[in-house]
Amino acid sequence: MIALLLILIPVIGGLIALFIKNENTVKGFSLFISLITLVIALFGVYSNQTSELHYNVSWMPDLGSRFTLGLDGLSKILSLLTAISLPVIIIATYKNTYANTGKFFGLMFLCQAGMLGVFLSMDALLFYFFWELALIPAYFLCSIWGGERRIQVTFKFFIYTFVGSLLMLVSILFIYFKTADHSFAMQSFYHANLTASQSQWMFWLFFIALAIKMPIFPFHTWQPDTYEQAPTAVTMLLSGVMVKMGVFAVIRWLLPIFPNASQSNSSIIITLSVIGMLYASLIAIRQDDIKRLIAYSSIAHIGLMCAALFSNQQVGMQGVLIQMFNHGINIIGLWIVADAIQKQLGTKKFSELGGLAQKAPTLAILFVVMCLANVALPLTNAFVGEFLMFNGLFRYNPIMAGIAGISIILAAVYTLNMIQKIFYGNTVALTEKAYDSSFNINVALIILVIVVIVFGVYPQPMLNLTQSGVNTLITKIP
Amino acid sequence: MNAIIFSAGFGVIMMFCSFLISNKSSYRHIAVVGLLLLLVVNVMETNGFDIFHINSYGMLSYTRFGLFFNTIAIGSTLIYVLLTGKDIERLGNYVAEYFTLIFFVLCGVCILSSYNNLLMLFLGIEILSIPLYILTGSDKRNLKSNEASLKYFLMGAFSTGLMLMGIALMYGGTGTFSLDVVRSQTGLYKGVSFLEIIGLLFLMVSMAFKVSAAPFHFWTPDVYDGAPGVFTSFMATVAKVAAFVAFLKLCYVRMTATSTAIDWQLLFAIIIITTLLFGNITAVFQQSVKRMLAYSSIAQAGFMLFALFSLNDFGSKGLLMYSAAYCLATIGLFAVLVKMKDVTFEGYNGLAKTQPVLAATNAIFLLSLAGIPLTAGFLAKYYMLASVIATGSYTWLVVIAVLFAAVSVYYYFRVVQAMYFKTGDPQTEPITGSFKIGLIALAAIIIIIGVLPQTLFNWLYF
Amino acid sequence: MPIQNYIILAAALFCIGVSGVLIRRNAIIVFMCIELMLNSVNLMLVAFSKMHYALSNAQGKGISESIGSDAQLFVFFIMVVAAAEVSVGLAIIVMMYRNVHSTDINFLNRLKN
Amino acid sequence: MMYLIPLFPLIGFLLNGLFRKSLSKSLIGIIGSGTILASFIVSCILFFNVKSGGALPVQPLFQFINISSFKIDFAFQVDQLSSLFLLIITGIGFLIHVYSTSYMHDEKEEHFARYFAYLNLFVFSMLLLVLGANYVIMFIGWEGVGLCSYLLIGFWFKNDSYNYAAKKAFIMNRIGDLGFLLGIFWLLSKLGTANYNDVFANVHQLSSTDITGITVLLFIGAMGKSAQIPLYTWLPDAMAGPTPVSALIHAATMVTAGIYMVARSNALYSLSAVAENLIAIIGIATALFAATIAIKQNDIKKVLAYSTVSQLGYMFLGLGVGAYTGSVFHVMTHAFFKALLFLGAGSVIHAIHNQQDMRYMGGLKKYMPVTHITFLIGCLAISGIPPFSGFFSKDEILAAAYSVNPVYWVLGVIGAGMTAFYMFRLYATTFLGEFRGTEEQKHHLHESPLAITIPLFILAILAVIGGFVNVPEAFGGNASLHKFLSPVLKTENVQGLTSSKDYMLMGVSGGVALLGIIIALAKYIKKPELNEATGLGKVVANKWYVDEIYDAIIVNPLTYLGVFFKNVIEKSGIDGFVNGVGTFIQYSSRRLRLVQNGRVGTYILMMVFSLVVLFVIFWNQTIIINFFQKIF
Amino acid sequence: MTATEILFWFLSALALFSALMVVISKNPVHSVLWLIVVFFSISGHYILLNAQFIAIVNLIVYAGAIMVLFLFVIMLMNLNANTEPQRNSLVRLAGVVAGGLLLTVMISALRSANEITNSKATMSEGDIGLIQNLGKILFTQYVVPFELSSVLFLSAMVGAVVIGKKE
Repeated sequence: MIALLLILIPVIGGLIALFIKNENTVKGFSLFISLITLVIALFGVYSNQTSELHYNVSWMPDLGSRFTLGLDGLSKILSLLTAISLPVIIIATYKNTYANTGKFFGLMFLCQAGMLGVFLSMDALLFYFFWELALIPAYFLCSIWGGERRIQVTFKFFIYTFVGSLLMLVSILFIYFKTADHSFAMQSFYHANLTASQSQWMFWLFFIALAIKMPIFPFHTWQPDTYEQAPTAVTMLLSGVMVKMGVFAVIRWLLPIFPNASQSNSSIIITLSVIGMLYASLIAIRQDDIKRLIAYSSIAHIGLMCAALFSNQQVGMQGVLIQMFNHGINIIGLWIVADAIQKQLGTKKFSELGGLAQKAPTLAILFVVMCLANVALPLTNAFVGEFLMFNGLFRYNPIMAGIAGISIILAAVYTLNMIQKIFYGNTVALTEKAYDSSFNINVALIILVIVVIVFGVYPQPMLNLTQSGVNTLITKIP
Repeated sequence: MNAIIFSAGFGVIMMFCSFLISNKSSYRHIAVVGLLLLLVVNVMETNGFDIFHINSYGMLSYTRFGLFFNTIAIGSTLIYVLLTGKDIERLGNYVAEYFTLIFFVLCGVCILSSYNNLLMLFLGIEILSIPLYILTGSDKRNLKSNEASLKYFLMGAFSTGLMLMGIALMYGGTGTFSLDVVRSQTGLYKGVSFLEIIGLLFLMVSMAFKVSAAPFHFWTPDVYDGAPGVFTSFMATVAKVAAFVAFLKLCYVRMTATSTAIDWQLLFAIIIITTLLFGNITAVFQQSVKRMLAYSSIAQAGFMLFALFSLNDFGSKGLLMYSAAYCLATIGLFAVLVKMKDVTFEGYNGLAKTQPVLAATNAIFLLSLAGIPLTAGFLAKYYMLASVIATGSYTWLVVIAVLFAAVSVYYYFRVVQAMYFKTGDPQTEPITGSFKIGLIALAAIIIIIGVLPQTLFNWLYF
Repeated sequence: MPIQNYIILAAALFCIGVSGVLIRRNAIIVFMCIELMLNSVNLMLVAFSKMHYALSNAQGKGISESIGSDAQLFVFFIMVVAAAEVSVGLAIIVMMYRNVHSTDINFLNRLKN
Repeated sequence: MMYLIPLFPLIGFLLNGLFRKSLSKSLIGIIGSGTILASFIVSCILFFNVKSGGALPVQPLFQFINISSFKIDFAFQVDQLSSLFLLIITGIGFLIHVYSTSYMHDEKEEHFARYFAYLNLFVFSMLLLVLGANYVIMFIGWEGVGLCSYLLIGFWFKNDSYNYAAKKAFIMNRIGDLGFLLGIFWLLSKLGTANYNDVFANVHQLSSTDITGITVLLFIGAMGKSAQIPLYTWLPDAMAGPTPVSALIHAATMVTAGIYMVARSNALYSLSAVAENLIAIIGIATALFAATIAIKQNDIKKVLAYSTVSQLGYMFLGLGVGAYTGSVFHVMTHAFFKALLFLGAGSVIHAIHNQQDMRYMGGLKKYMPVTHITFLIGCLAISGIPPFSGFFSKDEILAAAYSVNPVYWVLGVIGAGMTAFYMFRLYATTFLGEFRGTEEQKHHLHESPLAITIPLFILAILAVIGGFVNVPEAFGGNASLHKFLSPVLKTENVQGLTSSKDYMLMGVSGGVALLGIIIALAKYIKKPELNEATGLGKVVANKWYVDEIYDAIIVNPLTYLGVFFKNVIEKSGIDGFVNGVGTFIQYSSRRLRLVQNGRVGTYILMMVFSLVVLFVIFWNQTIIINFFQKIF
Repeated sequence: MTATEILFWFLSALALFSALMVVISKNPVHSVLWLIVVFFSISGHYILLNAQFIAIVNLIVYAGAIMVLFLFVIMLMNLNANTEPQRNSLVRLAGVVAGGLLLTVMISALRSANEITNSKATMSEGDIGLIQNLGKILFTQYVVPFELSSVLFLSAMVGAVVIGKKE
């Protein structure tokens, strides 16, 4: 029931919000709905009763698909992330005004519902449905409320991911016909009867979709543009949660369905991921745009997650699971600051900024904490994840881990560059009249900072949450 | 039989109406009543009430599939008349005649869904086509309409020639026109007849022409573009899927067992790929939404051809699904299109601001055509892809198809972009509230089918 | 008479018709060529009808009424349809002639690309 | 009780950090210094506990990372080694805090509080590093001090060059940290634990490759943190921070972390000859290299900074040759005199209003007597003049070096001479001769307030007597530090020197140091070096152009690579390809639609041709299918 | 060679020749006339095949009614050799090549059809082509298509009215 509610409430809330005209009502209502979702997600996290956590009704018997939702360790942590992120986003962007506020928030909720559905669904076809469903509202959100080049950029994003997901659909269908009982249920998929060459082909079809979503190195070009052009609230949702869909799907579907193929292809994928990490980091160093920098930094981080996943080490997987959460939190924090700066000063170019720390000390401090989390400093949440992931990668191949580790250094370079160019130094003409961040932004950031620190110091609850999931996963993989 | 006779009969009634009743809009109402009646009698027949009990000597055979398809076709026509009936009235003085012809087309559709003899196939195709030639040319002053009509007629007649050649050769090989006569019946015609295979090839080409499969699709864009929008809507949907159903039956009965050595799948694969290629790629650069939809109908045909390629349960179910999804969405799109004063993409700019209901429903129709989940179009595509994958070979064909599906998203979403993300001042004919309600209902049907396809299939297999 | 002779004759007439459609530009002549194609099909059907009649005779199963005659009836229907088609076709050609004073099939060329 | 030690500074950090706008300066100073004092007191108690009862049991706080393949607790461990370091850190840290209350008094309250918050955090991180019972906790502190150094070096964030220095420190440290991290991974993957006790108990399970790999990787971490070649360049730049911070970094915290780590892991290092040699070579090379640079520096803090690098080189030499106690001893004495020197320098800088270039000093002896005296003591101590503390610790290292390889010893002695030389060059230029600054500066010259001079006094005393805790037995001492540390540093390279040889070695090094002092005094009292250096001197003054070389071979190529990736690969390559697909489809759409030329004849012609082609394909399909099967 | 055979070859040659003339003739009126010749020769074939009903219908419907309609339209439009638009030679060549290829392919495919190698179309025996027999079948087995063809005619009629009537 909890699982169903988690999806139902954003859907209903979103549909209602679509038709509310008054701006303040919409905002209040949205905050309320998102908080309810958060409460339910927290209930889900702390509940252990299978009957509450699972929901299973007949849906398309003719197609062998059932409406199966379930909260296990894996989906718990991600639904928590999804549920946390929306209230934070709403708080942080509370003062932003949009044309058609109701539509904006309504679509945000639908997008959230889609993402929750992806995380919760235990049926391949349902999973695919939600996968697409999360995309459509995002497309509209970016295209209607985005920046100047929004139409082309978002369209590219949409088509790109759509191509991937269609290929994934082909793969899902193919596996469906190879399952013993002709069913889309997760367990049937896990035991699908594929020959080596079939699983090889289907693996790649499946993987490309996820690689585009994550994104992995050569498939990433949609990302910086989209993040740059999308309205920041949407960017937060996209980068904080939606890219996790790809990583999540690797864990939930790809690895258990194709254990052999993923192992035999792991070297290629890990190499790509590691190349991507360094590549994205190096590009990030040369960025002059806050949003693009964060986007590239995200590519680098996701690359590490992907590499750790395919290293087939329990440590690495565990790391990925908690890092999905942590990365979501951290990057949302970064976007909040980027948005605050852009909203206030109208620019996101480093070259036009400087010395903001004198004018906006609170923002500076909070931003620095988020940045430190971004570079995975110990006692911030990202450290634990990256520690475990690198550990996994190291067990897979020490040299690869060493090369990938360079990105830690590069991450420090570009993150500190960013801090320095925005906040340090003397004020320039633009920042002369700047003022400190508003209350709502501080609240949102402080919430995030608390999460960052708490889970940085005491990550064990998250590890406990995900441990069982990883253990069952590991047994699937030879 | 009910549907055939009633549709023919209503055609005649409409014909008489033209000089008995002078009020234009009453034609529409009579037509709606007729279609409702048609729907009812067809559903009755589906449930086993045949009013007429005519012995067709094996010329026609009624299957659940065919009757269900009739329901879809008649239902689509009903929705079509409800949504676009008013626009037909704007077209000229022969409103009743147009409805007559539409009923005659429906008669052809019903024949095609239940034919069991090549003669009936031939007659059905002709009864379907000849009214369409006329409807295409119905805008007599418009040179585009003239041109379209001439092209359609000449090429249609040519393809009829090819079809007849095919039928003749098939007859030469088997000695019968009946589809069901078992080949080994007479002892002399065991195994494969070469003549029949050649005949089937001819027949296949002419049917490919009718369903506008490449490389026999060339008439489609010109005719759909040139014909008055209201009739394009009709012929691109009901008439086309009827040809598909006829084609499917032909393939099922004749092409499945021709030989073990001879495989029709390769030819179909080639036709599918060319169809997808021409349809999708050419649609990308179109400037007019109407012409884009014409090309998109070719592209959609490429997907429907999968049913003929794989010839399994998924395929035939899927073809029904596809007909429903495709007809409904296209009818909806054209219903809005004929209200637009400018049918280029620019003409749609900013529609979401001035006509939010039109834009929203249009977006849903486009999503359905593009095959986005939770619309009927997704399930339709799903069945088609599944049918091919179920055959176990030619999976690469599916991959190619989905790549083209992604291309199709490009041009469908250009309309969405124009409506939602661009600013402009779109000019439309006056929009009535009932029209909007109709559109919303149509969109709702599409979504309901997409979310709960079981409603459709429970109906089919109750 | 061997059936091949008829097949080849009919095929030849058919292909002449096809060539005519491709070569001529006058819509009426093109249409006539299509009629030629239909006639070649008729000829073939009648020849086949007699062939099957003979074959079923030779098999000694007794002469069934419909063997062979169905093809001749089909020819009859083809003629019927052809007549209907001609009326519509000529109406369309006349309509076009009224508008543009030409029966050239390439004269109207607005719908393309 | 252990957890109290880091808890106090953490509380201080939180109080000062959160309420930085509402607290008064004096309260801030009290909170800042008081928390460290509290820690110091606790440390003392623990120290005496350890001294009397041996190492305290490991005290786990909570599970940090507990997964099935390994388990890492957030646990503290106080044994002989860490208790010693605790004393140094909290003790010297406290003095520096006190000193800072006066030194930083000119800052605005908000920044003043921020400063103390950072300082407390710094101490907190360092305490974590030292207290941790496993490598992961050590790594947390390890990165933590890196962060704090970043924050403190860039404390005056308005100045961009300071920011660059801060960034450089952090990044250089990160390079080392990567090595450290990989070392930990190696350990974890082989042993499944990072607890010191478990690791050291199970070293025999590791192959020699493993040990070498782990130790070298860990040492890379130490290189970064303790500023060894090639990762030392951040330390001199770190002078950008306020002077007490430099003192803290150089004396009590941060740079000694590397020494602590290697000493802590002596059980591992002693098993790997490769690693030991590497450490020794790097150490002595750094010692000499930094000393050469120090000779030509004009910035008072830079000289001290390079001297630190050089001294750290000595400590690593000691570690490399197995004189773990010697190194730890040198850490301790170095903490005393380097803190003293930095604070003294700070006092000077404070007095002449942030002038750091010693060419504009001179003759301060008479204006600042306390500073002068204490500074002189510091100089003597660092130069290794008996009986100051530096003498004993340095000689212990050199003696051990001699026993391993006399070359190390020779080089070490040369380095000691250079140390003495540049320190007294500094001393002479700064305190002797005539004042060369502006009149206004001269007018304001005065002795620093008590908050500054008292710490100087205390440190001076320590610098004098600090050496006596470990007077070798040859001198009649009882080497009490040795004894104290022996439970931890079990694998020490026991010296096989006779006492006469010991005397000889000490004599030589002491003599060389004295020689250096004399030359320096003789050269610089009368005519201090005021002009820009030329020739080789210029190269040395410019630090052998190491920064420039790094820029040229590492930084610039990477930046260019970034630009290349950004502008070429990303734009034209990957994005170009993606967009190219779109463009290609558009292009083919434009071409393909021309087939639709609007002529019925063409359409029918194409239909007929396609019909023929389909016929042909149909009859030859077996051939076609076979062909494709062969290709794929 | 029997008389039937001689007649067959003669009629075949006539049919082919006049068919070619239909295509070649410049003047549309000549084309129509040649087409009538084709129909007559085909009717001759029908008679040879003892399909009298079809032969008569062919003459009446095609040669009689349809071709007159064609002729009428051509006369109405006053088309003659001069008004006939000409295609360029390349297109003509392509048309001829396409037709020839189709013929080649068809014949080569049909020649390999072994099931009819020894079959013959009987020339004079069998009375299936008589009106009596055909009529019986037409009004029993073929009554449904027969009735439905009325729909075809109706739609053709309506169509002719819709399109042809002047507004």
